Amino acid sequence: MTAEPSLHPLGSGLELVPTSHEPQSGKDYTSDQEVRWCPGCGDYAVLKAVQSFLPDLGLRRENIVFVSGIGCSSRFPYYLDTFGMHSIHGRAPAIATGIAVSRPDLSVWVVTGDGDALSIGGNHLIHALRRNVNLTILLFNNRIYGLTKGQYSPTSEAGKVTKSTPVGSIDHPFNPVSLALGAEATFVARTIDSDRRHLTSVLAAAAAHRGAALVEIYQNCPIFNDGAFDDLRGPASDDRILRLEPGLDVTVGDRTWRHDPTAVDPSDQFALSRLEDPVPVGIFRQVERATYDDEAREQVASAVAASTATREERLAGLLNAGDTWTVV
Amino acid sequence: MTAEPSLHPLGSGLELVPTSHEPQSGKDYTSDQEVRWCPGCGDYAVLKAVQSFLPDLGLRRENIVFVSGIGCSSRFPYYLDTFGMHSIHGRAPAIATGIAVSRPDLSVWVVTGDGDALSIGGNHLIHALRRNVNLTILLFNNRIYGLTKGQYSPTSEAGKVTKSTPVGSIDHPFNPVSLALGAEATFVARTIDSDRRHLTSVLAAAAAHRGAALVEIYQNCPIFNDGAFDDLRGPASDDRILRLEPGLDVTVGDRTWRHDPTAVDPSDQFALSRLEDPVPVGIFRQVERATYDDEAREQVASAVAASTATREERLAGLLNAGDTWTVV
Amino acid sequence: MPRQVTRLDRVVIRFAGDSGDGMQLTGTRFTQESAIFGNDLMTLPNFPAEIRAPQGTIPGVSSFQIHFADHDILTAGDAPDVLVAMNPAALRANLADLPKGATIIVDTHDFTGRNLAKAGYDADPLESGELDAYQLHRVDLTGMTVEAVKEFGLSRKDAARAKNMFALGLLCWLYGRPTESTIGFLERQFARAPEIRDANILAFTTGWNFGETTETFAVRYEIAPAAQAPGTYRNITGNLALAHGLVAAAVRSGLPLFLGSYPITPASDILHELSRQKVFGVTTFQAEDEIAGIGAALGAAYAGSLGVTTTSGPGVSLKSEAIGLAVALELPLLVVNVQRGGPSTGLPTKTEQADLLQAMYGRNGEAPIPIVAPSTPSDCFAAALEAARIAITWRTPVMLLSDGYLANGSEPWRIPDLDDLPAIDPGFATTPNHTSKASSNGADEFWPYQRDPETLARPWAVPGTAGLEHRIGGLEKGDGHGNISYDPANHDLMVHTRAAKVARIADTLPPLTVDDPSAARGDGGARVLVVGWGSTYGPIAAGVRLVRGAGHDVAQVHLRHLNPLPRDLGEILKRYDRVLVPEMNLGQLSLLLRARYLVDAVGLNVVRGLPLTSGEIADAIEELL
Amino acid sequence: MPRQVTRLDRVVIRFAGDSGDGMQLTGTRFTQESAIFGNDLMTLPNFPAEIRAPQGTIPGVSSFQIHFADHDILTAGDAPDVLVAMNPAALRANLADLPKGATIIVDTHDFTGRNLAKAGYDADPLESGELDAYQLHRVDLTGMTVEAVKEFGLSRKDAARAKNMFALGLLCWLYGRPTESTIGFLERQFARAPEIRDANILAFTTGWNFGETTETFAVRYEIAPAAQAPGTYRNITGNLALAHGLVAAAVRSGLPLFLGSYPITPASDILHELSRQKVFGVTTFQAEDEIAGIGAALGAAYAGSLGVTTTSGPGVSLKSEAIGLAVALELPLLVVNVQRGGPSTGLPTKTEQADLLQAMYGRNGEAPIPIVAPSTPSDCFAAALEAARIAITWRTPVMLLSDGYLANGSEPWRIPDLDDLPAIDPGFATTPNHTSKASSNGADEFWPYQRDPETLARPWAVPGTAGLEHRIGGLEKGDGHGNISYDPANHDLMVHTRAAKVARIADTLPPLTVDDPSAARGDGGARVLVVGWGSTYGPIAAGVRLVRGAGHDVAQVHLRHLNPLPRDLGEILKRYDRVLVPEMNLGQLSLLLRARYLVDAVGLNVVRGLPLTSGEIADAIEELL
Ligand SMILES: Cc1ncc(C[n+]2csc(CCOP(=O)(O)OP(=O)(O)O)c2C)c(N)n1
Ligand SMILES: Cc1ncc(C[n+]2csc(CCOP(=O)(O)OP(=O)(O)O)c2C)c(N)n1
Ligand code: SF4
Ligand code: SF4
Ligand SMILES: [Mg+2]
Ligand SMILES: [Mg+2]
Repeated sequence: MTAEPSLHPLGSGLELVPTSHEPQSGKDYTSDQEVRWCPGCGDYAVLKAVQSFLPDLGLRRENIVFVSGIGCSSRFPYYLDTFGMHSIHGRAPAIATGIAVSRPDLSVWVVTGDGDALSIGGNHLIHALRRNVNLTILLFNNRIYGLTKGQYSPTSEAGKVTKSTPVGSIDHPFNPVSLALGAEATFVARTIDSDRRHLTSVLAAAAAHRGAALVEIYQNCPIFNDGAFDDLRGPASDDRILRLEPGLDVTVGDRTWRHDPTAVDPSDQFALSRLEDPVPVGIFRQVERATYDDEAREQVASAVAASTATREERLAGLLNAGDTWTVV
Repeated sequence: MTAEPSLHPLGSGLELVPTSHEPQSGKDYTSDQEVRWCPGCGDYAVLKAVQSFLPDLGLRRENIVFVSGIGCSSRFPYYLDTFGMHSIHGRAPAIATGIAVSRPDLSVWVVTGDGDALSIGGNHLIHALRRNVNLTILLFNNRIYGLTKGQYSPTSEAGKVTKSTPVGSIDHPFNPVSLALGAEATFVARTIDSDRRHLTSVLAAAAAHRGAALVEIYQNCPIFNDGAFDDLRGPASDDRILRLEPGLDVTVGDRTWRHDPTAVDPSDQFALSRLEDPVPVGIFRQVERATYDDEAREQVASAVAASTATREERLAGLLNAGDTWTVV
Repeated sequence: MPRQVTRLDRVVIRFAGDSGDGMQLTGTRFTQESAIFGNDLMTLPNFPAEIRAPQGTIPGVSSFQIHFADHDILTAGDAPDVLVAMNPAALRANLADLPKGATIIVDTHDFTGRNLAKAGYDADPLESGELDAYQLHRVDLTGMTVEAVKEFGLSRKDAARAKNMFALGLLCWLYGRPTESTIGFLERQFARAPEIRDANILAFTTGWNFGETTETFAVRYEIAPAAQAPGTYRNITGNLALAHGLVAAAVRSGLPLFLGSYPITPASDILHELSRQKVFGVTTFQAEDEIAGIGAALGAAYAGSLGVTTTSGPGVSLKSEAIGLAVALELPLLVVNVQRGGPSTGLPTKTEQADLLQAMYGRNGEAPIPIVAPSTPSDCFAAALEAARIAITWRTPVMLLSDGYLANGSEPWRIPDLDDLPAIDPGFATTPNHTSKASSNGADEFWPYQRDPETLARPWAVPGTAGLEHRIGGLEKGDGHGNISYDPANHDLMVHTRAAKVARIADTLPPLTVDDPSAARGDGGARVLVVGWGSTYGPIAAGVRLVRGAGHDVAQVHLRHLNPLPRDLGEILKRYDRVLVPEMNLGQLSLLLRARYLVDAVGLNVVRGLPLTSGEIADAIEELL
Repeated sequence: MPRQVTRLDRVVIRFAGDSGDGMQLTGTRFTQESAIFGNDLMTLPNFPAEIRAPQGTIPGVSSFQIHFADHDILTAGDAPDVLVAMNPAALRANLADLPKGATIIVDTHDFTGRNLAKAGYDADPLESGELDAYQLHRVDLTGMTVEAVKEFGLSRKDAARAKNMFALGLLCWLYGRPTESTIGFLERQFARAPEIRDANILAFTTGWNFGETTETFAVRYEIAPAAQAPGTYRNITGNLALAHGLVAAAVRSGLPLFLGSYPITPASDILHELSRQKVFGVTTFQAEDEIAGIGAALGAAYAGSLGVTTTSGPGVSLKSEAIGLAVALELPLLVVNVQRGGPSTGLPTKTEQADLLQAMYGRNGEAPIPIVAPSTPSDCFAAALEAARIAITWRTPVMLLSDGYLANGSEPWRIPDLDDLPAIDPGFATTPNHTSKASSNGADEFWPYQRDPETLARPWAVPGTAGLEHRIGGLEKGDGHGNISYDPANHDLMVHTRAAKVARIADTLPPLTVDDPSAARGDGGARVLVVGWGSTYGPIAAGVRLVRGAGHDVAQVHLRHLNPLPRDLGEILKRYDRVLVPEMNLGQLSLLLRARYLVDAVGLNVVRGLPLTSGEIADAIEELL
């Protein structure tokens, strides 16, 4: 099934969110709660990046909501001075869907981990993607369960020795980008905790996307999976990383093509997602498609518009519908 | 991430299942329970096909287990005279995983519907596929919830009017084949209820596959979604259907290649899965990769083999391990 | 032909046929006509879990029972006076429920060898004499229908499908029902298929005429209208009343309604109905599973909607963890459980009330939630409003416990005046509520867990409210400020506070109404009290009437609030020597009453997937007298 | 230097420091040495939910308490006699728990301005006089450690990390602990990092020598070994004992063990431990979520394994629907709930026993399951075996209710003789069990729901058994043959039968042991009975001792089986005037006892995330005397 062209031109992911007239700084987005990750945790870098990036959006702070599941990364909302919910394991995409569908004036973010999003929450994630709910989803992939102290996750490499796999894991891992593309996602990107510039640019594009935007963030867990992405860091990593840009010529196997994240057919983007050496980072896919929440609101709005009665009058009409009789 | 070559050559999906010396017929696989689908339901055709096909496997009937979830299609196990479990909604892949991992001598089948497998059970399905558990999964896709009387499903087309979508569905549907390929599946095929020959040949390949084999079966629901696949039936359908065969030249957009279900990189297979006109049926992907259950048993077996003690002696050793002291 | 007319005060008719025979429609139309005629009535549909179980078999039988009367009635009837059986299986499946002497009308057309065998008959019961104790009417309904409609050139199959309308027409004649509404209905229903429309109308009128012109039926019956309070009425099922109640709650609270749901029998119709009410600003989200359904509803509640999730028992099991989160978050949320037969998948299309203790205790940790249960189909409307009032006022998830009988059963409902409906005030927080040490001029901070001193409810501060940014979650929160707290004393305080909050709802409950005519006499009177909840109301009240009719005193009280229990219940229980608790479970309310009040409540516990009968309740009462 | 030696009968020491300071290891080693020395002991670890909460803060404090004695003891101690505080936060977080006069040993190194501020101190408590009521020992543990190990050329940070071993050495000297086992442990633990190994060993011995050579501590203490029954002992935590019990059940039943689990605190260690026991034919499957975990375990059980799933409260919520399926399928399955603070995510690392009613009622429909609860860490072994015996014999899911305190607490365990462990017979069905009408020579059909007349258990017929092919599922099944049945009377029968099956387990339970020394006196004796379950055993027994020590009579009975309740419990309750039920919940066992026996049980309900104290229990008893 190829993605259909969008039914009507979509706007920005944030176009219905009220903007702020006050200048903002990262400090405005910093809550009074002490940050409680381990020293050296990659989550710090992402938090800092998000705190400095949010002011650029120019939104009213009270119209931003961060929803998370459970995991180290899911502590994220506590540290941002916006509205936030630290929910239950794996369910953040579902909860965020309710928020996004019921409130077009909110910028809704989901913060999740590789266990939260891909293990217990895998189904909610793929359904949010296919429905294209207007959410920005940050998936902190440290390839381990951090909070529960180091069991392998659905992105851990086969053979990994962890607390629950003393002689090595035998699970073939998910590739989150491939999975998302297979699940009809309209925006899929990958970035890395340590590269603030890249991270910020991907976040900017994700936030601007109208629809579900999945950003996989490679994140180091120094305690339980230290160095998982070390070869993708620093200058020496240049030949291990492929920085995707629209128009870049990319070669996989014996085929070369020009990378087009806006291509409606995701096949080439999928082919890129299978690359392991070098590892592509950047935006794989960024296409327009009607969002679930816009359409849901549109259905409601047109029903409401079709009636001139007050809500009370309509209620009286509803209760008195069908075959009635009157006793006097 | 490209699928790795298998760690050791894999055998057939059924090689550890004892075979029968008695000649079998479809009647042997027919239970004494009355079949209770609606007249004309596509499930009848699939049941007949399976009942006539099972004898060809030559297995001992008592070593076959059918596990299903909930839905019209999930009544399937009641009608087969094998071991069977009609479980709860969406969970059949998880239950079947426990059966397959603990018992190499069983041929384990999962019967599920588009709601059961892709809505409530989506996560278990994609995890069974990535783990490559030795299961044959029959996904009856009628693009509707039959048993609950006609709500749209994750495979219903956008705009569909159903009991729960009186002004049309706004969900973008899953393509089960794309989703499976994104979820690291090793065997993915599609067939249709009315084409007994094609159905049987796909089932044969799926059963022979060692690992998780997903077979999407287009199935007509005459009551709530009649005719959903009518244009893929009968002689007139020839130009609407693309019958995949290994080595067939296939063209998508401006690219033509030779279809190779055994290609380790699933990208071309994925590209095929996006085709909507014609609709490809047949085997998209069929590659070897170590199965979760074989490896799990291998880890246990080598631990057991490394010890010469009896189980009782080992237990005494376990209980007496660590720092002990004796009071006399 | 002039016919003898016999006056009756009440009749119970059961229409039974194959799943494909349209018995539910037939029953619903007969009901509608009786309602318009002015009888009091109650109905009980009963259908298989399969969409179309194999034709002609016992499991494929679908039935619809209606009890209608010239006085107010309380149940759909213990046993039918009349059985309309469209095939051998329908006869066989229902015969055991008929008292001797009852009337049986059979469609003879299907009494062929093959069909008799399918139904498990060795011999034709119409001939074997085994129906001698009944008043048997053999009518070739199918044959006459096909004959009547042949002018329209329908296929034989299509023609035969109108036989249910023939049967309906005949019964309408027999019981003097008005026919206009059914003809109007058929005109609307089949507006786009004129032949089918006309065939059905003709079958219906032919059935009526058959009664009028032949001599098969020697007597017609008349059941006078029941005295009803003035007002406008409609016949309504529980699921529809519940959906209307939810819409009314949204209107009366001024909130948008957000339903997150996953289809499941027998709750799906609430989703279907609400998906048609977009004009009220209702959003329905058919989720990927029950967890996502409640998750989205909770998200919408957080964002300021009236969040609702509808399901049945297996779905509640899946939602338990998220209900616990709602308890911790202290957000308004309605969880509607239309109970069905359990455990596990159980009996999806049958009724039961075995999820009460799950509603009370089915979550990890101390996670108390209020529970409200409607007692009749139409009462689902008011119960939904009451559940919404509690959820919004106390910022808490509330369980609304309906069941399969209420869901599909129907009765006349006096449509309320909008002004009589309670107004519900969401009372959103709009300003800071706490004064920091640093502040010199009034509240300057927002504390999400600073409570209303009266209700103990916390503020509902929705995103978009400047200055009220805050974070909440499922970890234990510090009293007041709501930040994560691992402090032992705080946890003890919060656990006790959450319990106290729910307990305080009892302060706002009206006194219970004890139905005890003997109490006024002042001579001691009734010694036995019957306590019930939910859909057993009708059977219990009918059973109590039977006992009173036999000259004994007995009292009845029915609970709408299961948690918290009403404040006056303990005192009421003490007034009686014996307490009987009839339930369609193994004694769940009994357990709560025994534990709370140390009263030796006796259970009548029958778990058949069907409503209790007034007869068995009367027997149980009499044993205690 | 010769030192005065004081003899004590018991001491409670709490080691407290930052999460990164290795307090759990320090406490464990001290425990091990005390065990080997022969003291009776119990331990209580306490750590934050964060992996590493911010260094130096109150939320980052991790502690380990050990109570050791020359006689048998029952709890980890209400209040520490000695606090070892590695930084200001550790001091501040624990001070409130210390009785006046207690000993405090602080590492002065971290009492700097910044660290004091992080802990919320305005002034240095070591100087401010606020510790005057305590025996304060200021020791620069870190400084001395760094100094001692400098020869190994470690970084300052690595060197400083050995300070916990210095502290351990010092305490070992102070309480005359044997040191060999710790040195041996360090040798094994750091075998691959010789500098670290040697630095730790040196820090440990330097700490010991510091006590021996300086005059900081004027007194050494001696706690004589406790009299213990002959046997081989080891110190064991509840999670480890539980895992061993599961392995033992597999060995004694001859079944392979299949664990389907999803990690969750505080249950994950059972998964970790079992994943290391492949040599027993144990398969561990880390599933994608809790539902898949139990699903796979149920599948494995169907296929003939001992199926187990381990989790904590939130996971049980998610598993409810699948437990209901297991009830309907009537297959053996162990569901282990290591309870933690709730509701919702609650307090993941704290203990609680608020999931009892969830275990009883947390499923849709009438879905009774047996419940077994261990009472001490080492008792988890026997309780796991008992749960397996019940599951296998009655073909039923069983809930094993441990909790966070049992899971991580430890005590000496007398290792049982294998021959003393119960043998469990899976008794697989191998042949047809029913005679069809057609058969003339014996059973020729297999009926999966034909029950054992004594236990009411159904046959366990695993795939691969020729002639026993059958289908089961979650829909209601016909009695005996097990085919789908919608028959009302059958459903009532099955609901009652499933309940009766679980009730019958009580026939095989041994009589309860009532601890009531006064009963023998025959003069009436105790009037108050204390009833408990699970991990409150120790605190209750200790509280009872306190009351008896004060000269009063009181009786105690502790329940291992919560469902069904033992047959003799009702009669026992009747013997006493007052019944006290202390629980770490709002009165869950109380509710069951009140409902079942109409006894006016009084609850002591404290929900702090910590074990009850013997002191508060003694107070509650004395109020009832
Ligand atoms: C229902 C439920 N199951 C299990 C847990 C335990 N748990 C908490 S976080 C987590 C996994 C965390 O892994 P990930 O999402 O990768 O986050 P990380 O800690 O690595 O950032 C688990 C298993 C839980 N809190 N709730
Ligand atoms: C936990 C739970 N939720 C919901 C249901 C209701 N339910 C039963 S089958 C079904 C969907 C069936 O659709 P599908 O899987 O496509 O099967 P079909 O009937 O179309 O063959 C639903 C929603 C249930 N039985 N259990
Ligand atoms: S455990 Fe790992 S992911 Fe979690 S806070 Fe520590 S470093 Fe970060
Ligand atoms: S409802 Fe549809 S899918 Fe279900 S049995 Fe009937 S025809 Fe088949
Ligand atoms: Mg992670
Ligand atoms: Mg379907």
